[in-house]
Amino acid sequence: MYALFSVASGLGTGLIGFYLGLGLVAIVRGLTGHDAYDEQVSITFGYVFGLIGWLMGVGMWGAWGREWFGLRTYWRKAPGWQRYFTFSPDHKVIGLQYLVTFIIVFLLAGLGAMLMRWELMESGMQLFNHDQYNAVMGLHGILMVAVAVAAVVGGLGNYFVPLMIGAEDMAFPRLNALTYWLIPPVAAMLLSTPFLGGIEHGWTAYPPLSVVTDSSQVLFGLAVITFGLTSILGGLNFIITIIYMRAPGLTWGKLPIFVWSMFVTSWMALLYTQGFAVALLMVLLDRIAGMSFFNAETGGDPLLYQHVFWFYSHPAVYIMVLPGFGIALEVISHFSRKPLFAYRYAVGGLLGILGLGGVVWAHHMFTSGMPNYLHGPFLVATEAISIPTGLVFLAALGTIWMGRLWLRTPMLFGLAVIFNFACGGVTGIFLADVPTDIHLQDTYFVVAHFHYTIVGGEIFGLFAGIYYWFPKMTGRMYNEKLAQLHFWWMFISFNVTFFVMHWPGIQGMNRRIADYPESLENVNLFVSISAFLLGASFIVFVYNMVYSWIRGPVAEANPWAARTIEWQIPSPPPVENFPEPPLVKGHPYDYGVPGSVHAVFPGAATLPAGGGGGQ
Amino acid sequence: MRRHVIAAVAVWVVLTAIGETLALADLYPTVGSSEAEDFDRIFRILIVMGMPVFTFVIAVLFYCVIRFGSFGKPSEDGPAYRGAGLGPRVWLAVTGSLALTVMIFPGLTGLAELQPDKSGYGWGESNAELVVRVVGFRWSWTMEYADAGVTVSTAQGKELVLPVDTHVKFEIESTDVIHSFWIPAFRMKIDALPGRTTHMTVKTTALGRFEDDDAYRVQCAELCGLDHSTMTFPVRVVPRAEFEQWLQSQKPAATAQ
Amino acid sequence: MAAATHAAHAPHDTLRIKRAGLWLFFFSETILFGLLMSARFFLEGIEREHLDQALGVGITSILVTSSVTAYMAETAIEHDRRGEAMWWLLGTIALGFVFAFGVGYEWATAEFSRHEAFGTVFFTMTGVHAGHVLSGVGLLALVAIQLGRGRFSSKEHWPISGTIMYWHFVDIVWIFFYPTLYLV
Amino acid sequence: MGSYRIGWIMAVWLLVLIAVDFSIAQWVDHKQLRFSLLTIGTFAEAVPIAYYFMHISRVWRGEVH
Repeated sequence: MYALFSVASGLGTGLIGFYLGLGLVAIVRGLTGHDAYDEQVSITFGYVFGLIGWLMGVGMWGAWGREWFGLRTYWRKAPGWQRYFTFSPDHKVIGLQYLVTFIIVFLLAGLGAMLMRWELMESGMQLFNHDQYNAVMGLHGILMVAVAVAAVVGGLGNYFVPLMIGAEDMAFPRLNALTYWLIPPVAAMLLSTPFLGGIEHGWTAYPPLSVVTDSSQVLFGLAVITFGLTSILGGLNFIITIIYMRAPGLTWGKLPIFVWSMFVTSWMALLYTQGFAVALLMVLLDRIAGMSFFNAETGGDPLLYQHVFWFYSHPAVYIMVLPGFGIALEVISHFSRKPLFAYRYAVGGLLGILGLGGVVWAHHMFTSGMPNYLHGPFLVATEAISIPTGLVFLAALGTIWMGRLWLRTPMLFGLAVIFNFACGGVTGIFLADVPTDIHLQDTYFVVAHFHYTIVGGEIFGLFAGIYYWFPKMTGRMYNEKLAQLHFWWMFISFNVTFFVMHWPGIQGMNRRIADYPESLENVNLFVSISAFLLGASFIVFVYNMVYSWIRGPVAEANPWAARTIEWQIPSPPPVENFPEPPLVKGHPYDYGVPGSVHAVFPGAATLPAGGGGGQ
Repeated sequence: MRRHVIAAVAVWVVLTAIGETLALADLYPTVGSSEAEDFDRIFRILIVMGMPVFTFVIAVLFYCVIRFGSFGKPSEDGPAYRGAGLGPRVWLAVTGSLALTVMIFPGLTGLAELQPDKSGYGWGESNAELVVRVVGFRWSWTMEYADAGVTVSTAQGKELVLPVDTHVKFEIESTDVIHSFWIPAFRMKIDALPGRTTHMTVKTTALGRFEDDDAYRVQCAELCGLDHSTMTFPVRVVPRAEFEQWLQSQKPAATAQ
Repeated sequence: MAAATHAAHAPHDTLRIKRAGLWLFFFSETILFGLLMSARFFLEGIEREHLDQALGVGITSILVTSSVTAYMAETAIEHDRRGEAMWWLLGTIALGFVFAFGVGYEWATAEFSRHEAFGTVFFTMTGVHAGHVLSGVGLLALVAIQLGRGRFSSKEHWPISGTIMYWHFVDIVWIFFYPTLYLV
Repeated sequence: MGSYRIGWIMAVWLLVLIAVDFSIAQWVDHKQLRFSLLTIGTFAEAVPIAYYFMHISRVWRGEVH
């Protein structure tokens, strides 16, 4: 009831705002002697007003807007599960909102991938025509990018960063809620693009194609700009939280590695996300105002877009993969029962990626026709980024060496991140090297490579995190047998699919095509079948999660005997997180160090902080 | 400890040997130009260089999982190595020098061969013996043999004919959106941009034609909308004499238009 | 709400957190404006187009002066002089409007069209900036209304300080945009 | 610790610099030199605003009240 009311009032005010926008456009256009309705202009202004209306109606007016007018603020409170449908300031509620939303989006976008593989089973057109294929491909791309950017950061990051640093909430709880409630309009806009012709320009939206294509591009642009806002504001919130809200004693040298990875990721999001937004703003202005950023005939330049776009979109892959590294290292240390090896170097590696990440973007443009003198520097910078990445591998491999590896599902997923990224990293060298990239650019080799890094590095990390923290978030235990089945099924079919996919790329199959030469039919059939197996593995996951959340056995507070702060409180955590603020004494990963504790709760009896795995 | 190190190194060596053997496999499409030979060579070098790195990670992972792993809860904690000593510095030095090596060879050296001068784009000298002007449009190509005044496009026997053993320079433009001019058999590609001309040079080395081998095709490699996937153009590489004949045979048709 | 529950045992310096958060927001906006400036240099190099120089220097002086008046308003409220702060705030708002009208006049009389490259960057940069100016004027008006109702004091005036910081930031952006568009 | 005097000094400083920038633009013909001088002039305006008007140092020094 509460839930319904909250969302319904958001929808209502959103619609009012939308039509207000349409009306304003109609009035202005009418007065200046144009048609009252122009699809692109009206949608743009309608969307902006509708978005504000939606946010206000869904709860921002009561919790925030009133303050600007000197009125008393209030929150809509809802009991039980219904609180997940309200504008809630609790970072744990927001974390789960993000996580569930993006798993649903992940499954939808995965369904898109299945349809594409269906079409590509044989040469020639079977399931789709070219137009439909391009629409599905673009939608798969942008939805998966959104999942990769926000699922771990927004979901697990929101839930666990405050818990792991001993804070009672994020620094700006209202801002945090705002970032989540921007997501439903984004999803709605993207999912409605097929009704306006479908985005045929892929997720990269290169002009001039994106300027001359259907009006659905406007929906795409507005959605992505809004999503960028989410990413920036979320990143800002994380940075301030981690700098100012750490528990007493939690120095930078004792910060859990997952928190470090979120910190670095947040800087990336804050620094670079504007690139995508500005690039799409330029496309939008070219489209609705007839401006000339990319029209070569009137002084524009299509390469401008690529520079601005990749200025964000290369760092974006680190926004995607660093949280995966963070979770993997976190899990590997706890399940190896050993301190995280070379902790300082691992942190240095993350910071090194942050530093170098901003100066490598043009390696996506080696064949773009940009000036020749740019190739060398970007080649060097791109190869150099393998050095800080190597430090992450050092930490992982050094930790498992001589460890007491406990091979539960989170650990298996954590190790798989290292395995997959080793493959993705090595194939990256071929793409960083200009002479090989000239042939491989825009082929299935690239497709295989980035699926290895993003899916293999981040999505596997996401699953590691979900299984690892499932008992903490729900208070119940998942089914270990089904989880292991999911792991092996997903791991093997993933590797078969994408390892084989390198080969058609070398052979001359370019990406984003609905059809290909007949000589590549056999390998594509093989890839399609193993891709279907990969897709089917998520049925096991969804069943396990849903069933265990409702009916699973009640979990202990600390089933993994882990030392970090979030495991020292009840599962699921109480609304206020900690009955009293924790005091941090030692390193979070000091397994095997006698008498060491990470955090204590002064006043309460000192909790055994997970050390000495076997008590 | 020493026992484990020796065993893990043995696993690494075996895996590397297997990997390097597999890397010798012929993964590549037909070789049609000297650029393609260079590409295949550099690709192989990179596999040979990258394989030990890859197998090192795999070897350590598998060794640790099999020797140190258990499905039950471990009864004790592992040894508290912190990795603050010499180890990480050695690692940093090794990975650093590996990265530096790849940057210089085959990275920058290959790049220097690829771009002999500021405007040229393609291996080898850019003193082209034949210049072909390529215009990309949605969704096909026009090939213009500028010196001979011959134009080939969809209407007139759609085929890009090139003489063998010749430096060919392509001058590429686009009339609408961004396309990319790519011939898999030559392993070279460059985008076709509206508003500017890009260049690409290849030296053909082998005869071949699209009907026998689809690596001999121009393929648009930059998403350009609806019929992007079928924006192809057959290529035929013929002996020089035959090329001259073909060019002559095209001329009257071109002037008649 | 959660924050309020915990204020008792978590004495975080909330003002400092807000201030740092606002600075990070400015930082992020800097990248946005920086990219727009880069786009201008990418398309046009360091060539200058013909613009009304007198108008340019005029509106720049007005915006910079409004920054001074905004500073005076903040200083006044820090000394609990509400009436004086009110006058400075109203002055700032007025100068902001004059600036916006100046930009509007420049738009109306520009000799280039938005369909060509310089017009594109000029209208985009000034447009995005003017949007920030207008939202700044709106925020200043909101805090002025609350000031009129007697809400702020030397102890608690974060909304005034934050809004005025935003105003200064918008001013700094123009200090960079002005030479980029008019002088270079 | 806002002080009115800082405000008046800054007002003079900023308006003088705007005049200087304007003169550079009118009388320096060398493009690169003009660009460099304007860059310096711009930062000479922006940095004092950030320091004196926006109190950037309070981020690390804390509030003065």
